[in-house]
Amino acid sequence: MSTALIEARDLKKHYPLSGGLFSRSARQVRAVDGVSFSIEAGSTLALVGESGCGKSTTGRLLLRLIEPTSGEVLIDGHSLNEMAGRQLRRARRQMQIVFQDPFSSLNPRHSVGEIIAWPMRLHGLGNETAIRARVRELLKLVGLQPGHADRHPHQFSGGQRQRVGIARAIALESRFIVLDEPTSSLDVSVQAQILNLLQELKNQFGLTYLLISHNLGVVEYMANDIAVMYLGQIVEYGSAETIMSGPRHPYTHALLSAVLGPVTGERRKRLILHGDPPNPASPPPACRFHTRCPYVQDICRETPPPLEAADPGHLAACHFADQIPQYVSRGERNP
Amino acid sequence: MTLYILRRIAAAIPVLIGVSLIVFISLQLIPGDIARALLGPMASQDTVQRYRESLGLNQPVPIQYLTWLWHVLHGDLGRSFTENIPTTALLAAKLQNTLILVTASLLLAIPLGVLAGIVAATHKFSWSDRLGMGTTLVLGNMPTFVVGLGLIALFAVQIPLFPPLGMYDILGSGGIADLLRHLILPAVTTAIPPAAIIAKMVRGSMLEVLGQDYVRAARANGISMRTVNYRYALRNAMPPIITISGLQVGFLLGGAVFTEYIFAWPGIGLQLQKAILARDISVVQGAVLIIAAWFMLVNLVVDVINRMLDPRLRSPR
Amino acid sequence: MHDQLAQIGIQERELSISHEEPEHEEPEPSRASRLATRWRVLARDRAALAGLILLAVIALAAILAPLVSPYDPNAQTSAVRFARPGAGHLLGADEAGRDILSRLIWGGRVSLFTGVAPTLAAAVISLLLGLIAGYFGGVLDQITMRTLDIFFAFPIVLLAILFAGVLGAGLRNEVIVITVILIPYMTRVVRTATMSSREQEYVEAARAAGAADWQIVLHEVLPNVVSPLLVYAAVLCGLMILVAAGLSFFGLGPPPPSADWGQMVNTGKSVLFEAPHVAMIPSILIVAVALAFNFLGDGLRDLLDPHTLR
Amino acid sequence: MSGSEAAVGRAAASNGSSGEPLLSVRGLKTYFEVGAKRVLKAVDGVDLDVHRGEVVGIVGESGCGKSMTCWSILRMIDRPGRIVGGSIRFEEEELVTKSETEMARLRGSRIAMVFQNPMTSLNPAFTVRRQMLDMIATHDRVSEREATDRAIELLASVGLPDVKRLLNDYAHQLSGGMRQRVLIAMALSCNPSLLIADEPTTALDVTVQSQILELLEQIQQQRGLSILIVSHDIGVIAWLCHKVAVMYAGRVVEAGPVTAVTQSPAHPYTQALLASIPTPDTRGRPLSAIEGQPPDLSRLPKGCAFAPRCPVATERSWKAPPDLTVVAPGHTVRCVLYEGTP
Repeated sequence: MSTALIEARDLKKHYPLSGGLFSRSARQVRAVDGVSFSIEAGSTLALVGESGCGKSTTGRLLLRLIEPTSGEVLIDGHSLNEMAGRQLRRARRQMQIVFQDPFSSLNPRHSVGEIIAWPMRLHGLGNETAIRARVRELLKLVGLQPGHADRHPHQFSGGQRQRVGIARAIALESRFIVLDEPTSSLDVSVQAQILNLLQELKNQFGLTYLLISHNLGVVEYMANDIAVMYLGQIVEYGSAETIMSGPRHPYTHALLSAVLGPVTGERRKRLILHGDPPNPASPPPACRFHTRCPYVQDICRETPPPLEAADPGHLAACHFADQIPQYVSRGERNP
Repeated sequence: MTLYILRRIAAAIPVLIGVSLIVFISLQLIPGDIARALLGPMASQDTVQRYRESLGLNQPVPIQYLTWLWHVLHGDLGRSFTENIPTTALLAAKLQNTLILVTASLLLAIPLGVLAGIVAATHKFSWSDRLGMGTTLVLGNMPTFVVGLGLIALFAVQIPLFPPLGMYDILGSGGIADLLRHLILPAVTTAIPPAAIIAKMVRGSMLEVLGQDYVRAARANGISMRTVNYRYALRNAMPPIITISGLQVGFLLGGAVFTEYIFAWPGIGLQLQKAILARDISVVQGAVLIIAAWFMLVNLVVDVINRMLDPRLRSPR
Repeated sequence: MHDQLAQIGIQERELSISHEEPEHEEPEPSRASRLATRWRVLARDRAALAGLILLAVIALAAILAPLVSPYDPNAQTSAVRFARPGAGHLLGADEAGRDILSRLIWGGRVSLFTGVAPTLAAAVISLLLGLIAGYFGGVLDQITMRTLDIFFAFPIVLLAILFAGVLGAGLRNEVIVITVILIPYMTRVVRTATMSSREQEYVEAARAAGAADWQIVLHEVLPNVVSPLLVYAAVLCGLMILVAAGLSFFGLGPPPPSADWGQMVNTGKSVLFEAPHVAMIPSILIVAVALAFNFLGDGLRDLLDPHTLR
Repeated sequence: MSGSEAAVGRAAASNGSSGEPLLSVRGLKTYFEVGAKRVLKAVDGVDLDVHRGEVVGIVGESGCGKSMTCWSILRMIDRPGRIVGGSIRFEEEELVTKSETEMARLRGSRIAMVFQNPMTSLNPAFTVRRQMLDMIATHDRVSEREATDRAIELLASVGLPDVKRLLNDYAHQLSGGMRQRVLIAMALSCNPSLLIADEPTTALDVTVQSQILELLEQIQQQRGLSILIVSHDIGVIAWLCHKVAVMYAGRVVEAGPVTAVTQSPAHPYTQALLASIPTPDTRGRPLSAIEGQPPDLSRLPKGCAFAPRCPVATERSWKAPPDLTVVAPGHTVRCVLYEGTP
């Protein structure tokens, strides 16, 4: 893929687990365990999964906010992890992040104008007057009033705060933005405003997004491609259409089942998993999903399934990826 | 649990060494020649020199420290030059008097503070809560010596109910009734400021617990306010209450020094005051060391109790 | 506050600016009007205001002591020994026939200084220590915290007595001693605030924007640390006035005749039976000043909370 | 049967119920006095009926008063909040005038509640056994042994495995889904006739949400329980409920059978709310978001609270609150557009 703007190569992030006061064992939480993907310029990749699956960690690895245990991130074909000093600073201008929590992502002690202006000052983008003018322009761009620059974050609603966070993220004219659950703390009507804004900005500036979300409705609306994560690994990867219409991994199937249609409340496909997601500190061996999988066979408990093409451009890590579509179309209740 | 206690003790050892180091180094801070400072300007150069040697002061400082530590570990705190008896013996005699005072104060301060805090929390924003918290605020900001003098002025001078001083021989002729008569004012004095602070903290942690989801959940499912207040809330507020009470023991130990001075209570604090004015270094070191070790022990016990109370640490999964 | 109210309270704040028309731009508040807002917040808190006024009056009187003091604080007039408060000697006279009010005014110089100056000095040192330990963590933090643990093993008053006893009486030593015993406590507060600020997403945002550590500390963390430190410092000022008074009471303060409040209590102690007011009046003042600092601290807490700035 | 058929079936079942409703709320007003002259009208004249065996949903955005309505029904509004008007009739008794002792007896035994955040709604200091037994002992005089047996039975009935061991567990040893099941078992322990569920799935992982919804549906059908469920997720409501009330700024703006409200919404707010949810059909097109913000509850407009954001507001909307209009059997709406149409 020559047009890839961002590429993740076998990213791993293992955290040592200090086992309480008693044992300083060598156990690790494999928060991210061998994740690879690439995002083409101008497209949106969605990382989908439940809490603790490693999707947020992946997002932070991509921006090198945390250092990977192994693997690397390429931006425009250059390794972000080998950069340092000025080169790294220049690379950072290319990539920004919008957070889930509009409360903790804005410093309560600064005015909104200061929050948006600071990244520009850090990179020496123009004098004070120019920066101040740009702040007003950015505020307008995200649907706030230029006069809001002097207010503090607590004077805004959740949705407005998220707009401020977006203004900060686009202030440096970055090309790539990680959206970490950008709407999950917002009401649906406000969510729609923010999603519209993000799409507008993407079209206007040709932005590339990594959208991290657990909400498949949002993902389906926004994403070109989808990567489904379970316990630190990608279990399914493909274009949004193919994944939403024909999942090849039972976990994706279950996630889709959880989306309730607003009008009739019908489930698209009925598959309800048993139990809770396992603790990432001790993931099940072989196929990590086998403890909750309704179609589990002996091979799943013994051999980890590779992430391989089930169809052209559609990868799934399941030994029975070929048979899943039949289950999906057949299954109403749990098999 | 045993393992935890052992680990906790192990962790306390470096702190204890640090404490001894501070106590020892503070001696080095005395301006000028220590021996000269101790003997005064009238002593001859020869005497000073001999005294230096007897104190081991001609050795390098680290050696001095280790020697001193070695002796301390063997229960030898040196010799009091004002009283001219071994410091250990001197302080041991005073320690029991201080123990009586501090125990009595604790028995007053903790139940009183906890009770007041609970009452205030369960009647929050009522007039009794406001009055109680106002009083608490004032009392909590009163230094021990002001409380002591106030109580004397009130209960020994204006209404002569209790003797202001005169506790010389605690286990002597007067018997237990005399002891109690003399004990009440000092014990109350030492207890009041910590009790006020405990009350404030208990109220705070109780209110915090009462605002938790599980308390509302219990109420919504019909569990009576009584059970909610006294079992659910108190049980969950216990760890911070115990921690605060432990910290207040330190406050109380500090306050006891003043109480003993005011009431001429023949404990470690009074001895400390005398020793400081007389620059009787070994006594100062000994007294401080004993009080600090005591405080550390209390904190250790607090940690152990809190660990025993915490189900998260008791049965992890 | 109650969680139901909080639930709505948040809502209330969020909604507070929702009414305006999108086209209409509000005039930007000037710096002066923002100061005015802050003043209104403080004025609304009557206890804090009362504390502030009391402290201001005492501080002013102490500074202007030569002008406002009715008598020479050390002049002994045997005729008025033990004089009760009343005309002539407003607050009475002590056992040596010295005017208590004048002694309080002059003593305020020492007592306020020994409470405030060490607190400020300790705040600066602690800010540095706590920011470094809390932000960078690791070995540095471990060393700092283990060292502080040693100080926490002493009851604070005892530590003060030990150092003061060893260094000897005197104003300079008293200031040093109080500064030293304050540093561990203030450092801990700064470190905690630093660590909680460091965990916030705005720090990650700053890092994503390419800010270096020192820039993050100064721009993002520091503003969130200074406020709790100021509040804590106000409360500690009150406590240190008590400690300083305690040291003087113990005979470890500045030597006579420059009487401070603790020393006045101490001398009054010996005449408690004949004239309780000699000890009680400075005692009341000490407690009142400590309370005033407490109220001021509470007021500052509200004042510095960004949520009160509307 | 497919989802929509199920919904129709449920609607039919609800029409069959007759007589006085199990719960009947009329004109309920719960206000919070937050300042000298500020009154937050958290609940402002809510009408609501729950019949026996019926599942009724309240849907709305945060701060619309849906949770406060539940807490008001349980009379658990604390100062500075107060129920200032209206009536709550439950099993032919008036709750608003009941004493606190009477209410305490009723909570948990006849009306039970399941909470939004299972992570914080269990007492961390007590075992599951202790909390279950406390709950049972509060309302029924049974021996410890009987109570334990009942607890085991209940925990097993909500699909929890290895129940005997679970009894000795503390909350921190359980996953979020398990905690919510324990809380549901506790709520069921005294056979209530009404279960109030306040956002029961919001704090859970998506795959676990489905499990809990399935469980609620199952116990409702097995026990013929009445459920009042609050959610911001209209999908959850549509899937589980017979009837739904849409709340906005403390008022019910639209109510009716769930199929009617979701398939042919009458109120502009309901329409906008439904349109703002991203669906496969909206992909590639801008969502129709509701502009602006919900109103300040202490400064509600004189007329319809939605008027400032409403695309079809008329002059009449601003003047006085719209009347309740019946647009179809059992389907009511508060909007000036429908006033006067029978």
